[in-house]
Amino acid sequence: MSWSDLGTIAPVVASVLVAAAILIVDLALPNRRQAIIATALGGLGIVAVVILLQAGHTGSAFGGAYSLDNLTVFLDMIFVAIAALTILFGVDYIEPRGLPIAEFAAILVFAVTGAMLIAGSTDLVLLFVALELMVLPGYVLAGFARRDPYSTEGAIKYFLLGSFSSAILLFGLAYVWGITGTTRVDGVTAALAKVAAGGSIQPGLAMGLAFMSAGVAFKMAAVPFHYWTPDAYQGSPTPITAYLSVGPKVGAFAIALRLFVGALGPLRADWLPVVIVLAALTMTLGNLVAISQDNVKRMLAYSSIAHTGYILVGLAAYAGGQHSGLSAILFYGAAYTFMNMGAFAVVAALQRRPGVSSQIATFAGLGRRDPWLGALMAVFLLSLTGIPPLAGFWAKAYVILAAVQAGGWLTALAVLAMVNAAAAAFYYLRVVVYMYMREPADELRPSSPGLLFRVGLGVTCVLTLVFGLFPAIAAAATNAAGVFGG
Amino acid sequence: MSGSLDSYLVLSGLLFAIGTFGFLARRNAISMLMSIELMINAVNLTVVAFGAFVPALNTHAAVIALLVIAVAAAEATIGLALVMAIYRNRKTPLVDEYDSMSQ
Amino acid sequence: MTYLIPLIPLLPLAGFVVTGLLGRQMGRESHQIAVWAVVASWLVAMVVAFAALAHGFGIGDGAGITLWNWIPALGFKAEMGFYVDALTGCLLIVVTTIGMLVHIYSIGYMAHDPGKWRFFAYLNLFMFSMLLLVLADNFLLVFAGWELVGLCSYLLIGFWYPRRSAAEAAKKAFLVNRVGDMGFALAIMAIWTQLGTLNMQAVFKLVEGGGLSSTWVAVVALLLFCGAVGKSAQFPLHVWLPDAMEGPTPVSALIHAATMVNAGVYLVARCNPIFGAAPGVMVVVAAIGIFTAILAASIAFTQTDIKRVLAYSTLSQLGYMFASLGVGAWTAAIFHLMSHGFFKGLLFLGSGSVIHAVGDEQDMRKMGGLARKIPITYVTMLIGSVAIAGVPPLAGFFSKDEILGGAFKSGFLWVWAIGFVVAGMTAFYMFRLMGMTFWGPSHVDPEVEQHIHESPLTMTRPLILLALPAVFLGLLIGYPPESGLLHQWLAPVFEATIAAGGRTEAAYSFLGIDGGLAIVTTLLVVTAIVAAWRLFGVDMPAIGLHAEPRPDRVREVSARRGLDFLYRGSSAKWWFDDLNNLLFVVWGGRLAGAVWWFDRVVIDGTVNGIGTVTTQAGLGLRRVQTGHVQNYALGIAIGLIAMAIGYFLIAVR
Amino acid sequence: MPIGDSIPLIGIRWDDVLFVALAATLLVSALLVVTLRDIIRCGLALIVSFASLAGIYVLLGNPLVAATQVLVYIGAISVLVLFAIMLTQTKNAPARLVFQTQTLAAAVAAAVIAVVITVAVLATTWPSAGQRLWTSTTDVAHLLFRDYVLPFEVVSVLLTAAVIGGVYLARREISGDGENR
Amino acid sequence: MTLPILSLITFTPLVGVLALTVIPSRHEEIVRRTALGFALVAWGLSLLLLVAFAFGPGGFQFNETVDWIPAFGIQYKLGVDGLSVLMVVLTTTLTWISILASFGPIKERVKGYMISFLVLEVGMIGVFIALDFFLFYIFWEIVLVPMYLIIGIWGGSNRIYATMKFVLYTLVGSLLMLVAILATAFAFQAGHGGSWAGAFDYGQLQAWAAGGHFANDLQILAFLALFLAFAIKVPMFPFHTWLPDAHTEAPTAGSVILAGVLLKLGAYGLIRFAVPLYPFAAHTFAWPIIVLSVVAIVYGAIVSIVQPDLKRLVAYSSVSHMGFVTLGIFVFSATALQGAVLQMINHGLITGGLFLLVGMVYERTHDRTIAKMGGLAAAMPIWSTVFGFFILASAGLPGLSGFVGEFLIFVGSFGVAPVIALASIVVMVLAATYLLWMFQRVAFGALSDFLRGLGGHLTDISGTELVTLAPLAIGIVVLGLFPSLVLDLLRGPAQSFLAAAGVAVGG
Repeated sequence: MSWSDLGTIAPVVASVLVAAAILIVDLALPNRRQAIIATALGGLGIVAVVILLQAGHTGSAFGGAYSLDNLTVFLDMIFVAIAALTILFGVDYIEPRGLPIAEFAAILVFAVTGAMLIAGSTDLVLLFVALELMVLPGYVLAGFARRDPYSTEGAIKYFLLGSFSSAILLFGLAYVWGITGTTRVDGVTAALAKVAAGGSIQPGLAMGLAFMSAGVAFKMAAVPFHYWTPDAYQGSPTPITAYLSVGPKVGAFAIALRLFVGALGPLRADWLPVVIVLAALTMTLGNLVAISQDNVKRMLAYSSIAHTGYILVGLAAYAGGQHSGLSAILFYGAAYTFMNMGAFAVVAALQRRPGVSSQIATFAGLGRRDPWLGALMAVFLLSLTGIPPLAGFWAKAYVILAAVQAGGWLTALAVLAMVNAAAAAFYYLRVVVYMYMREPADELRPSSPGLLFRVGLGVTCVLTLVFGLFPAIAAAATNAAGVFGG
Repeated sequence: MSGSLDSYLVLSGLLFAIGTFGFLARRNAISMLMSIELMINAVNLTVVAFGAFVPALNTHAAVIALLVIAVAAAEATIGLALVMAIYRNRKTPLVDEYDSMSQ
Repeated sequence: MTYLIPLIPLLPLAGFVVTGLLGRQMGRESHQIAVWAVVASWLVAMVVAFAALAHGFGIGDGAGITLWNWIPALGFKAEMGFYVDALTGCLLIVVTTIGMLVHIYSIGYMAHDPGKWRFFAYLNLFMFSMLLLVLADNFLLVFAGWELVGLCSYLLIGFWYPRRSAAEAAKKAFLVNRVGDMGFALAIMAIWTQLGTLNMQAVFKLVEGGGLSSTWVAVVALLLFCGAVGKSAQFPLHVWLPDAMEGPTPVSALIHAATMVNAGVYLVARCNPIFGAAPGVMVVVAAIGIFTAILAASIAFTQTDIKRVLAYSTLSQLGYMFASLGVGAWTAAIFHLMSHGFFKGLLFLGSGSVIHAVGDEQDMRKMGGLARKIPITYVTMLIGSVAIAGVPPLAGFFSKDEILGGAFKSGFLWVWAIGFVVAGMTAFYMFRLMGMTFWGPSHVDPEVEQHIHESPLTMTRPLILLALPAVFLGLLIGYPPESGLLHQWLAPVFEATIAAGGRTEAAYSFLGIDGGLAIVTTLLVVTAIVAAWRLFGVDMPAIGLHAEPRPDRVREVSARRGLDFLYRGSSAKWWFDDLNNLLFVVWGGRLAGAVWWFDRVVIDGTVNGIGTVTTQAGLGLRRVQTGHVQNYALGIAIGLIAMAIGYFLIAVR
Repeated sequence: MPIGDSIPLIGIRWDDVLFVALAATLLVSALLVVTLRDIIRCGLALIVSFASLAGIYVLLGNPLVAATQVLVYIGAISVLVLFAIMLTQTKNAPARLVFQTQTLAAAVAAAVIAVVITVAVLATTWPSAGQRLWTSTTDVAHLLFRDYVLPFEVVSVLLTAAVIGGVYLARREISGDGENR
Repeated sequence: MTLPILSLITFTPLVGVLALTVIPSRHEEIVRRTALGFALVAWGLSLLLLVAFAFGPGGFQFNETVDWIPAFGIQYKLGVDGLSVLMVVLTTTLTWISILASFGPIKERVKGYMISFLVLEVGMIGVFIALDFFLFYIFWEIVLVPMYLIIGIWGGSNRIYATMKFVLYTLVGSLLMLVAILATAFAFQAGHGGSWAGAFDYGQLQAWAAGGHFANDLQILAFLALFLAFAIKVPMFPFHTWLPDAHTEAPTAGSVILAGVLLKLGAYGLIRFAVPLYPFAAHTFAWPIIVLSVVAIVYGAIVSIVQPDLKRLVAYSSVSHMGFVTLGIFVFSATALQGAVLQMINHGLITGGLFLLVGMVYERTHDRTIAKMGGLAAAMPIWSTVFGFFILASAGLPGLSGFVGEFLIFVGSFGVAPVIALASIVVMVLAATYLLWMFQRVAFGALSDFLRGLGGHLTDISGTELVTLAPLAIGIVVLGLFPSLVLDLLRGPAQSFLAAAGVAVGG
């Protein structure tokens, strides 16, 4: 370890310090929520600055366990943004329910620290440990409303299944390690390149890959490893659902990028069929079940499963030989982050007063009751549907472009994705129908969210629009970030 | 027998399977937690076995095993805390009674 | 002179526009502009017509004027242009003269109708359309006029739109016409694709030069004839014309007797080079024509509505004309067209006067003995009846005689034979009409009877004016037979076709076959008239004729075995309306209903079915999400096993 | 110590005997963990299996891991588990029905997984040295603080986070409505 | 630098949207007038475009090109040929008419409505002038949302079903089209050594297609995807069932735009993209499409006959009329193509007018059931006269524009195969049947009990309403007598269409 190593992982260090600072402020200044929020947001701002200072630089630290490249910077920025947005949305929700903000913010920052570590990990052990750092606080967050039976139920389901899958993933990692003889990604790549050249995969390696794939598929909520998603999302406090729907998911795709694209890259022709099947199953099941949901949170949970499927199309395109699939994944991840968080945030805004359900009936007449909130929700939903010129459209377009370029089975997959997207319009637009085309059952007062909340909504909305109107800007970043590893 | 990597790996595999069975079959949250511990121990056994037989992995195996044990401890902490929390709400540790959200 | 031609249709068009837009505001005087527009048009038309006749314009050397390039598409061209030759001239005379008289007549007839302005606007529009049809120099423009006269017919039949039957009849007329129009439209397409032009003179030149294969000539001729059949109400598209009598009587006179229904005859005559080159089709034309003639005459026997009798009579006479065209007696057909236009116009206007007099009653069984009460109407109608019956030397005699003679001499003996019978039938039913209406005891409602009065001068003057040509036209232009004025006029139009047909017209021989036929026919006509007198009565003190009607005898005759079927068939119009009703209204309606069912249940059902299946699949799949965490874990375990097997398969690949 | 490598007369190696004994203990106790009716006994069986696993680690020449196993698993985790059991066992808790309705399916799935692993292991040629190697604790320490220092630090953060989260979740609330935050 | 008139036309309504967002929604009258004002400005600009457009030469004029996403060669590229100009003018005309026609009927959420309409106009104009395949797609999708809202918020009782059906149907097609667009661009890119430059540029794609460089199997798949998208929009049998529902439930102005412009988007797409870019596939599928078109023509007419609802009847008649358009496109004849475009315009004018007229009755009676009507000729004489006029135009009366378009298609297809004309010409009778029968039941006869019950509400049409109808009626008459106004503009586009479509024939 050296100072330069510390410089390379500076964002992570800064992030840990932010978490510590929050806890210290909480101890030093009890009952001063503004101070805690200011610390959290200010700290995240500093972290962002630190990340941006790294932009353009590359390097590795700790003997190659951690590498700094454009991908790291890009993902780190997304994670910081996720954390900041979650705090912006969370305060207004957490407070009325008498839950502690400091713990909320600190645990969240810990989780995001894990995610940021994943982004830079080029070592299997670090990857696993970082993953655990990301998901363990996630379990706590899911159960954060600990007096709420739904929250704790969702959390324990999430936890049990998550640990189960962690064990599976770990088992797979152990075998890959045992066969390749190294934990470093580049070492694994080198070893597997020999395997790929030699042409035969040992059964032990195949089993390891299978366990590993299953574990990663679980984290990204791909079918048939998705079961935890609806219950965990529905049970969690809504702003935390917003976080869970993007943070761990983008994190899981970061693992996929580092692990499958990085380490397992030489074997990509072998895991391609698996990804194709997963993608097809995931988007189809996600959409089909989402159609029949009456609870918006749960519907969005299934929709997030479907989006996993679309992102997997990008991964498949990469495996099919199109490097542009990687930037497509990143673009999708970024676009998805903002539009999906925005959508959950609107749900959270409605649920600001305790006791308001996330049933679709709650949205009846929202467009008239609260025009701004309605319009924002419409923007997010249309973006999720994939209507231009919004972020979601370009996200889909890039993924599809990559898949079409790859050709063969992937073209069929692209067509399936588009058919799915059309079916998805049904349930997204159903919410719009309720907002604009139905009268509310009982007149709810406009829920005028607080300033922070509005800032958060504004940011997500503006980003959704900017990504849509000027995709070239974001695409430049994703293209750069898509080149990593080797 | 004890000098063959295979026997340890098979042993760990059996342990993993037993853990899986417990996780799938037991109703009690703590039982499931214990099953997961069995599975993680199976992984550790694998790691240590690899270390014991593959020279290049020898030292690494111990480090990895230690880290895994630590992670497992953290996981157990969270898990047991969650069990306590939900027990307070539901007054039962039986997981199959936690089904207020489904479909 | 050519610059005058566009004025002929444009004057009525201007009248239509002005009357249509301002008529409502003009109130009682709303007819003025319309009538004057037609009078002006008539004046111009007369100048143009006589110029054309005097110059003897024939194919290709008529007076033409092109206004603008109407449809200048890539690969298609149709111009807005007019062309006048002798045939046009004849038609112009008939159309504008009768049109003008009907306009004048309508001033009185429609005086008290609140929709008078509308009526005159429509009449003007009709004049424009009819003149467009007659004057057009290309097929597409003819078609335009063709459709527009159909529209006017629709508007005028349905003029009293609150009356359900009027609205029905109007629609029926339009639709049946459109069936024929399909053929016309296809003919135009065929002409364009085969010849690359639609200019009629150019087409005729090309056809005469053999530019069209015999198959295509036949196809084009047949398709054109389809259009003619629709417009001129020939079998099997004859069903609309009797119903068209729902319109005001001047309309019946103008459109449904004297002008529009002649359009089909005009079209065939105009296209004589095409038809002349398709002898097979000519036989069809003759057959359809003569069949319609006898069919309609047989129905006219038993109808009791005065206008319907005249309508069937019109059908019958139009059948004559087609028969004449079919046998190659072109000039005779035009001759009959002209004379029929005048006397049938006269008869219709007369019947309008009668209806007017008896308080809008059209059932002849509720008339009788009107001769003395409305003398001018009576006398003019009598002249008309004699003319149509074919009694020499009135107009009808000459024209009909030429047709029958033409058929006989060109070897179409069967046409002649049927035509001969129809001549007798015509005389019979016309005098049946006269008897039931004007002679014998009155059956008029006593209350109405007190108010019976002769029509105003605006109505009777046209009757008198029309009676003159009904009497003298034959002598004027049809004598001597087959070489009279009309023949000289029209010779340039038809001579080429006749020559191409290989038949030179034998000179008319008074003492030969022609005279013999005329005498035989006249004898038959007279016999039929007398028979009608015996059955339906007559009362002409001036020449000492008197016979009481014998309704008992009529009943007895019509009840005879063999005849009772004919009687029932005739009065039921040979069930054509019922057949049409069954075919098109009942079965057609069912078909449309079935198609709609298909649309809702099968096509839309499939669409909704996909939606339902999707939703159901979603509902089914969501059951997997049981809420029990161990179920989820089992699912994951199974997924894990599947994935392991998958990777094994990949590994051993 | 002058004890032979193998049992006299029978010729079976001592460490084989030891391995079989430990492995049998491990599997049996693990099976008891997942099958016993009384959850406290399950916990105790878990301790036994942990202990036998530690024995195997020793057999594999890795006493450091074995020691950690004893300290962390038996010393900390198992005790934690037992406490949790005690806390969540109400007197009238249903003692019957320890198993899910899907026990049979679970057994089949577990058996298939066992077969999959076994087959894969046996069918694979491992880069094995063919003999057990002794792990030097010093080397482990060096490696841990050289190559693995970042994961090590991360694990410490992880434990911190876990403790904070665990405390938050498990903390008994002061009053009915908890803190006034 | 020349005036970017195309961008001006396209984004004038967008400026209007921004202006509307500033105006508080309680000032409904100001909102209405502002929207109308901007629509009229766009209209004026489009007329200016028509005047400035150079007749004669083929190719695109007023081109504007700005790089948008250079990484993929996606451009903001606009340009018009005669076809586009006509469609733009049709769009701007119908838009202001629709907005004006909504003054009375739309009383709720006026601001949102007007915003939707102006956004809709942006999308529609954009579709017609985009010369970048991707930009075209974007505008294509933009159209969807405002229409979805217009039907869904201001529509009739079953509006939600209708609007969802409309959106899902359209999306299924358009998303597959996206795949096809990307596949095409990729094929182009692969053929240019991996350079994306021009991969979405219409001109370059077309030139590449003209060179026969697109592989046949790509053509087949891409064409099918595009065809599905466009066929749904047109709509062609059997993808038409969204149309009756959408029309029936949409507010009057929505129906006008839907029939007047939205259906044209599909036909335009076929002419501009589907055929010229994939000539081989277009020829391969020409006959099946011709058959479908003829089926649509006849089928739509037959189903129209038995419709009990006025709007539904007009909607099904659209299926029949638009069948002519697809027929005209796929017989690959200059005559028929010109007829098809003329028919597109005619259909916009005529059916737009019919929907306006039906809407006027609905405003007064709150009912559209034909069976409840009767005797309107006496109660609303001017309305009935105008209605009759539009009905006759729809029935293809010579002298009015509908006739010319249909006839050109007939002639063109007769030249290709007489059997097509023979099969489809029955519509002359069928159209007259459903139109006149409907007219008879609505206008003729005695005033129905239902209408009598309305008493004084049954007023004849107002001056404003007449203003909305007048331009359409004038257009119908003028184009009927002087179709050359349109046909001359179409010479170039028709020739280049045939040249592009002829590639596969030549080799």
